[in-house]
Amino acid sequence: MVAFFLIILPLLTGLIAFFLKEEKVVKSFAFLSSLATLAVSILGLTLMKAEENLQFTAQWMQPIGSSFSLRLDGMGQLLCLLTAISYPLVFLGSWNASYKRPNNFFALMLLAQAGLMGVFLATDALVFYFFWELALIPMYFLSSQWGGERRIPVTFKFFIYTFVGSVLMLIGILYIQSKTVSHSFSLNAFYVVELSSKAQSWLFWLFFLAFAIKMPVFPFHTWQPDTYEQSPTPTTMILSGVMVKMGLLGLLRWLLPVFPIASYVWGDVVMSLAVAGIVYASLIAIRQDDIKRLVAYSSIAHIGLMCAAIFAENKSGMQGVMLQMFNHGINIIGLWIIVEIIERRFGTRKMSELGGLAQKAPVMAIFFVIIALANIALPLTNAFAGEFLMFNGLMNAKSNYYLWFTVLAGLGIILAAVYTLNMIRRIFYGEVNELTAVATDLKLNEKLALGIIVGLIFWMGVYPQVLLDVTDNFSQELVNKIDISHLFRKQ
Amino acid sequence: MNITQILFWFLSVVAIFSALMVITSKNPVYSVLWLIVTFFSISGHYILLNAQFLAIVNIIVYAGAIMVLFLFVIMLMNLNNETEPQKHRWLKMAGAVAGGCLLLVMVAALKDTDIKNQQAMVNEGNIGLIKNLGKELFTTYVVPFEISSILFLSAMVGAVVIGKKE
Amino acid sequence: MPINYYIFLSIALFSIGIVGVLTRRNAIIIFMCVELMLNAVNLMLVAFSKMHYKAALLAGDVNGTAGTDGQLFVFFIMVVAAAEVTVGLAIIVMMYRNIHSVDVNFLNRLKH
Amino acid sequence: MNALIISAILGVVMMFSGILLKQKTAVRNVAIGGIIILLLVNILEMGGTVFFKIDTRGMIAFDQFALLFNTIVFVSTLLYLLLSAKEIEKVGVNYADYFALIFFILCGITLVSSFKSLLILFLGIEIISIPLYILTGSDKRNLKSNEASLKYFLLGVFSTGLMLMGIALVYGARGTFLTVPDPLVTVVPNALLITGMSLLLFSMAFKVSAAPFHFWTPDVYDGAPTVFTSFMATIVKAAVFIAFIRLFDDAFEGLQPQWRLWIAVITAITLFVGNITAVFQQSVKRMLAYSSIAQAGFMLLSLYAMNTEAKEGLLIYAAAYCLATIGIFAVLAKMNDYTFDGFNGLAKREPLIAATLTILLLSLAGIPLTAGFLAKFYMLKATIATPNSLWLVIFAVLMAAVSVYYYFRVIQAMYFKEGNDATSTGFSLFFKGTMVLMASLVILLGLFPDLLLNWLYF
Amino acid sequence: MQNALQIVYLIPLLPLIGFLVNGLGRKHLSKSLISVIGSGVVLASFAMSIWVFMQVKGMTTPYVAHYFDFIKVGDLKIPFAFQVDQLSSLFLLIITGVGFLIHVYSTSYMHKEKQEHFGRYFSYLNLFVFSMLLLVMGANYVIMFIGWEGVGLCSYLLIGYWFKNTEYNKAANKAFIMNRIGDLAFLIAIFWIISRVGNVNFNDVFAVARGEVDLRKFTGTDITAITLLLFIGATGKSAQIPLYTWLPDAMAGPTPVSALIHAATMVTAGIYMIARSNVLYSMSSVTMDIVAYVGLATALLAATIALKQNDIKKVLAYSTVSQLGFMFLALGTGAYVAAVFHVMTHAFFKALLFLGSGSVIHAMSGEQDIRNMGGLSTKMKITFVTFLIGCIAIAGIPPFSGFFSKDAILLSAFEKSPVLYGIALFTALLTAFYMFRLLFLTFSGQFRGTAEQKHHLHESPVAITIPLIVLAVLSIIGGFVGIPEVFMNGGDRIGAFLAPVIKPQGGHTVSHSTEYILMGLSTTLVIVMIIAAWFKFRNFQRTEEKGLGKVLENKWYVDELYDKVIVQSMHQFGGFLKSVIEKSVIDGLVNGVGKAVNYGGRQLRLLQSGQVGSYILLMVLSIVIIFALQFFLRK
Repeated sequence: MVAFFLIILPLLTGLIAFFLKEEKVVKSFAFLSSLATLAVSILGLTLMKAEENLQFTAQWMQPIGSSFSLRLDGMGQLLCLLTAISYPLVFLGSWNASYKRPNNFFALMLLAQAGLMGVFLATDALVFYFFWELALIPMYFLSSQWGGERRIPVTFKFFIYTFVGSVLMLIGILYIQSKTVSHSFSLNAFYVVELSSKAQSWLFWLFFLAFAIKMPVFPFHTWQPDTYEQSPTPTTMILSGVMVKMGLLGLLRWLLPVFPIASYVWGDVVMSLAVAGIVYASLIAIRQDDIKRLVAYSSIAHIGLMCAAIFAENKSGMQGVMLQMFNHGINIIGLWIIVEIIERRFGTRKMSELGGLAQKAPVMAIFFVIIALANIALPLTNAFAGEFLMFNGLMNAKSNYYLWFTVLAGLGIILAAVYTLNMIRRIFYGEVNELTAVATDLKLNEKLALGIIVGLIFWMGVYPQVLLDVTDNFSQELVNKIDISHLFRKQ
Repeated sequence: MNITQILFWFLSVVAIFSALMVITSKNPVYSVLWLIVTFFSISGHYILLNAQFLAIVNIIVYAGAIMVLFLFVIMLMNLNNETEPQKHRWLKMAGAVAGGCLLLVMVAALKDTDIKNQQAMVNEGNIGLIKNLGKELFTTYVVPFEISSILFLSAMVGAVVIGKKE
Repeated sequence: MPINYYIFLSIALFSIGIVGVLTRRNAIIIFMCVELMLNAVNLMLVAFSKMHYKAALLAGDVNGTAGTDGQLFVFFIMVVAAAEVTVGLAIIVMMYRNIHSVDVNFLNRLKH
Repeated sequence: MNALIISAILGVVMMFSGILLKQKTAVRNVAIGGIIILLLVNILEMGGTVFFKIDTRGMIAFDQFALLFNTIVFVSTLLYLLLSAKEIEKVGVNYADYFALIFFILCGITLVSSFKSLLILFLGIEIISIPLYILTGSDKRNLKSNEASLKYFLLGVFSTGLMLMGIALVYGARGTFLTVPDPLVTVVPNALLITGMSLLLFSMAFKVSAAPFHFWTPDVYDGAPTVFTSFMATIVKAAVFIAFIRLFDDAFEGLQPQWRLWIAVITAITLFVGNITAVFQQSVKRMLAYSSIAQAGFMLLSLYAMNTEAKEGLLIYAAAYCLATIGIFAVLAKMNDYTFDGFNGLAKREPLIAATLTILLLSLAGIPLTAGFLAKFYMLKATIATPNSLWLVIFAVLMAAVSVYYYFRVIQAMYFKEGNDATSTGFSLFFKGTMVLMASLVILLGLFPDLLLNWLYF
Repeated sequence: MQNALQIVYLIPLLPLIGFLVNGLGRKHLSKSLISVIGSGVVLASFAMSIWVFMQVKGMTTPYVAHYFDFIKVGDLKIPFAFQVDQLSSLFLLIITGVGFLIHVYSTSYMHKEKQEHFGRYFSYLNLFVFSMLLLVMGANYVIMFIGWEGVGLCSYLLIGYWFKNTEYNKAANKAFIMNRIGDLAFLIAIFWIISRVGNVNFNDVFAVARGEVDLRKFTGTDITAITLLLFIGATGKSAQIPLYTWLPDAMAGPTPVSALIHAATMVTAGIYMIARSNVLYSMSSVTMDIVAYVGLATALLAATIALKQNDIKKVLAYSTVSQLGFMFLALGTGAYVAAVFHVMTHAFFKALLFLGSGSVIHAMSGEQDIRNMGGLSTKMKITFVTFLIGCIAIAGIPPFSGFFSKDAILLSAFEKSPVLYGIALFTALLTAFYMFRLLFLTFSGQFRGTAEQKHHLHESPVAITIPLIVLAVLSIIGGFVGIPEVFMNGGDRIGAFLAPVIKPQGGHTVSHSTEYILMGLSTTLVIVMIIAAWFKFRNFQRTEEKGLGKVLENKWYVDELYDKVIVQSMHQFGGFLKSVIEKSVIDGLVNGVGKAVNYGGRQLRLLQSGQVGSYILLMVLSIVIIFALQFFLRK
């Protein structure tokens, strides 16, 4: 039941929100709804842990072998929690921003949340695909209606790009379904389907393309900086904080377990792409002047690391990815909140036009520094444990080039320090200029949102075990599923 | 080489020649006339195949009604040879070549079918007589017959809609 | 008479009709060429009907009605042709009323 | 059978209603009433109550498939009339006759959806085509309309010639016009049969505007009055498709190796031409013409696959495509400016219309939760089940992605661009209601296709 | 009584609390209260450390306090645990002791700061002490790494403490990033260890290394790789070649910070780490050599640079680098104890020197260029005397502390090879020379500053002088914990104390006579150097440096080299990627598809010519083609 409510709650409230014209009303309505969702997801983690609560199945499209089935496994728990947490934060953080036609804005936001939840919960390929698109459409409308100057072409490119990926994935889904014994779309049927290694190979790429574009992995990332730059910041928060996790979840739930052989065969290629992406994105980030673009590229680098760790195919890597999926979301949302504040206050995102904010807005500066340092995985902040485990996973990967991957990915750490510290320096330190001289410090709601985020940062940083326990079983099962050593033993 | 064959060849030559004249003659009126000749020769073939009913209908309906209609229209617009400008030469050539190719491929396709040594029964076999056809038409084919009336109806309505002055 | 002769004859007429359609610009002539095509088809149908009749006879059913349907089809073709002619000529006349020409090359307001 | 006869009668009734009734609204209501009656009797026939028991000597067979399709057609026609009957009256003086012609066309559609004999197919196609020539040219003062009508006519009769040649050859090979010849007549795939089959294939391809026989489509759809474009682009096209699939399923199933490849090629070309050409159009009407070619390409997949899923899929596709396109055309007909810019800022002035239009466009683009997605889904599913046809599927979905491009141009214009208020006449409340109904139908069908398909199996 | 060890967690916890209190309350607490809290917590943990020290003395096995599992994945367990043994307790004393003095010093030195910044400063200092304690108390490499990065962060924050000054912030970034380079190596070493051992607890790792656990084993390459990587980490933190250039720039921070972080404690973390993993290092001679050579090279290079620096703090900074080099030399030659010993003494006298320089700068109202000083000895007696003591100590004149530790190092160098010894000695002489150059330029001769600087000159207040005095005393007597065997049997108490952690290698191979000769030699030469310096700089007039002098003044142009070769090229490359690869190649491809589709549409459109004739022609042609293919290709 929990699983069902996680979807239906935002869906219904989203539909209702269309009809609440008054800005204050719809704003608070959306906020309350997101809080309710959060409560539900926390329930799912604590009181209603029982399996029957976490599963939901309904008859649907029986003839073509599909059924509306959801399940809240470890990863699902984690990502739903992330989604549920980020929404209140986003609303709270951007409370002072005002939009024309607010009812549409918040309604679409909530619909997107429903879509995301669905993607994270679906255990039926068709349902998964449905929600995959359902999450995309509202995002597209949000970005190109409330976005920046070049929003229309940019977000449209984003849409087409991801759409191409997803339809290719649809072909893959259909093919596998036709190969399953029961001609069903259910996840378990997919796990046991017998595929020739040749078929696995091209199916692997069909699926991977969709996920790679979504994450995004180098070189399929070019839509991302533009979109992040052009979208309204709340949308960007969801896009970068939660939506990219769709791709990772796809890899973990729909790619590796279904095509273990292909994943093993192509693992090196994917890892090289991912690692190349880390260095590439970091180097570009160093040269950015626009804060949004900088954060966007840094996000590409982080995602690259996660992707690489996934294909390390060992438990340490997996757990690291789980942890990082959550923490990356929290951190980047924190960053966006401050970026949004800065943009709203000073009307610019150019670091060259800012500076000296630390004198005028010390609280903001402190929050930003903490979040930024968390973003570069300083120990005792949340990202450290995750990255530690991921690197450890890379180091113990089956690939022959594991050392290279680790070292190159490690360059990312250094470069991350470079651009992050420069960003801090150029925005907050130095003398004030006429633009920032009039700066004011954070408002209460912003303090609240950022305070929560910082709290999470330290909690997860000092005691990451909380999350690791949630996903422990899942990762273990996953690793067992994708373990193909028995194949080698045969020969 | 009996009389039937002679007739067959004669009619075929006439049909093809007149058909060629239809598409080559500049003046539309001539084309119409040549087309009528073609129809007559085809009717001859029908008679040869002992399909008298069709032969007659062909002459009455086609050569009679339809072609006269054409003739009227042409006269009404008094189109004569100078009123029809020529197509570009290469387009003409292309058209002719395309048609020729079509003829070639179809002949080549059909030249050795497994029915090539079958015969079409000429000047005997009475299925073509009005009696038989009528019986069939009003028993087996009555539904299509009625349907064709709907067709006529719609054509009539259409003609009215288009033709009526506003 | 061997059926091939009839097949080739009607195909020839048919192709001539097509050539006409391709080479002429006068809408009426084009239409006439189409009529020529239809007649070619008719001829072929009749020939086939007699062929099937003969085949049936050889197969041994005397006073069978095999092949009648072919000739009846020809009849229906004529019906349809007549209907088409009425409509077609009406359209051509309407066109002529408006642009005082029946040259299909002038039909180029709609393109791309 | 009910539908066939009733529709013919209704055609006559409409003819006279023009003379007897003076108000346009009365005529319109008669027409709408007539279509409702038609729908009811057809549903009754599905239930098993046949008013007219006529022995057609196996030339016509009203099976569940045909009847279900007829239902779809009548429902769409009903919605079509509800939305754009007013527009029909605007076209010309003899509006009653237009309704009459529409009913005759419906009669022809019932024929082609249920024929078992080439003769019936031929007659049905003609009964559909001849009124269409007229309707295309019905806006007599408009040169474009005339031109479209003449083009349509010339090309149409040409393709009829091809079709007849094909029929003649098939007859020569088989000695019968029935599409399901009795097993005694042994059919070896000889040259005669294959040639005839190919010619039929071409002429049908022409009727469904499949490349490279599609050339008439853009011009005719563009030139014809928008209301009638809407009708012929949706309902008629779907009907011909049903005829197409029936023909090749019944008559030429044994010859699949001979035609499957060509269908595949034609499908690919159609998808390519339709989608790519639509990208660059400036007028929404013309874009929709090309998009109808593109959609035809997708429907052709069902012919290619030719299995149960394909047939079910074709029904869903027909429904989805008709609903969506009719709705879009209905709105387009109310626009003063047919270019994309004509839609600028529609969302601000008419949020409801814009929303419904968006849903319909999404359906055409094949976005999930809409019937359009499910239709495409069925097609792909059917195709992927057939051996080594992956290239076609991938090509198809890539083209679908291209189609998103031009459908979304409209959405962008409506929502993200500022426009002046004078671009559209007002929308009546009734119109809005119908649009909402259509949109909800699209969504409903997209979520529960069984609602439709269960009719096939009871 | 074990209970001291049971509450050992208090030692890092107290500074953390101090950090939180000062950090959050910096706006509301009064300066005096902040100072009390800030220094008080450190004093408390100093007391704790002494207590712990007392207890540790007798222990043979380290005490490990396990609190909770920091990370637990599968069979990889990383506990959050503290380990207390002789080595760490010694460092605890140094950190908290010196730390406390510097806190006290700061209370007066930073008094001019605005209140909230004052609070910020002390919270940073406390945070630093906390991280440093974490570093030395961690029971496994990960906890050590946490402290390791923590101190890096604090140094970053404190270098950029005056954040309005862009140059300072750049210096801070430089410090952090260069440390990160080392940290990466450290991390990889940790992963390597995990992949071999399965966890990172010191005891388990060393047990495996010693081969006490049979199932898992290190190969030779493993050891070498791990030790080398750890060493690279150390070069980052302890400012060795090639990662030393951040330390001089780090002098941008307040002087007490330089004293605490960049002289006494943080920079010695590298030495601690290597001493901690001496088991591993002893197993890889390759690494040992590398460590020794790198250390020596750094010592020499830094010493040469220090000769020509004019900023009082820069001189001290380079001398720090040089001294650190000495320590690494010691480590490389296997004299871990000597290294640790030198860490201790160095902590005393270098802190003293820095604080002294701070007092001078304070008196000179911010002036740092020694060419503008001179003759201060009369004005500020205490500072002068303590500074002098510091100089003697660092120059290594018996019986001052520096002598003993440096002598131990030189001796072990000699044991390894006379060449090493020669260079090391030469460096030591340079040290004496530049330190006394500094001393004379600052305190002797005429005053060369501006008039009102002269007017302001005064002895610093008590809060500054007391730490100076204490440290001076320590610098004098600090050496007696490690008196060489030759003088006094069992004099090497520190070695005995550390024995459980660092296995003493057997007695010295050199005979006592040689040892005496070496000591005499070094001492005499040092005195000669000092005299030379006296004659050269007694009365100084500034001259334009040229030739080698200019190169030295510009630090061998190493910074410029790094900037050109690494920073600039990286920027170039990044720009290239941003503007060419990203825009044109990758995105170009993506957009190219769209453009191609558009173009195709434009061209394909033209097929729709509007001519019925051409339509039919195209249809017929395609029919012909299909027929042709069907019938002639099929056959």
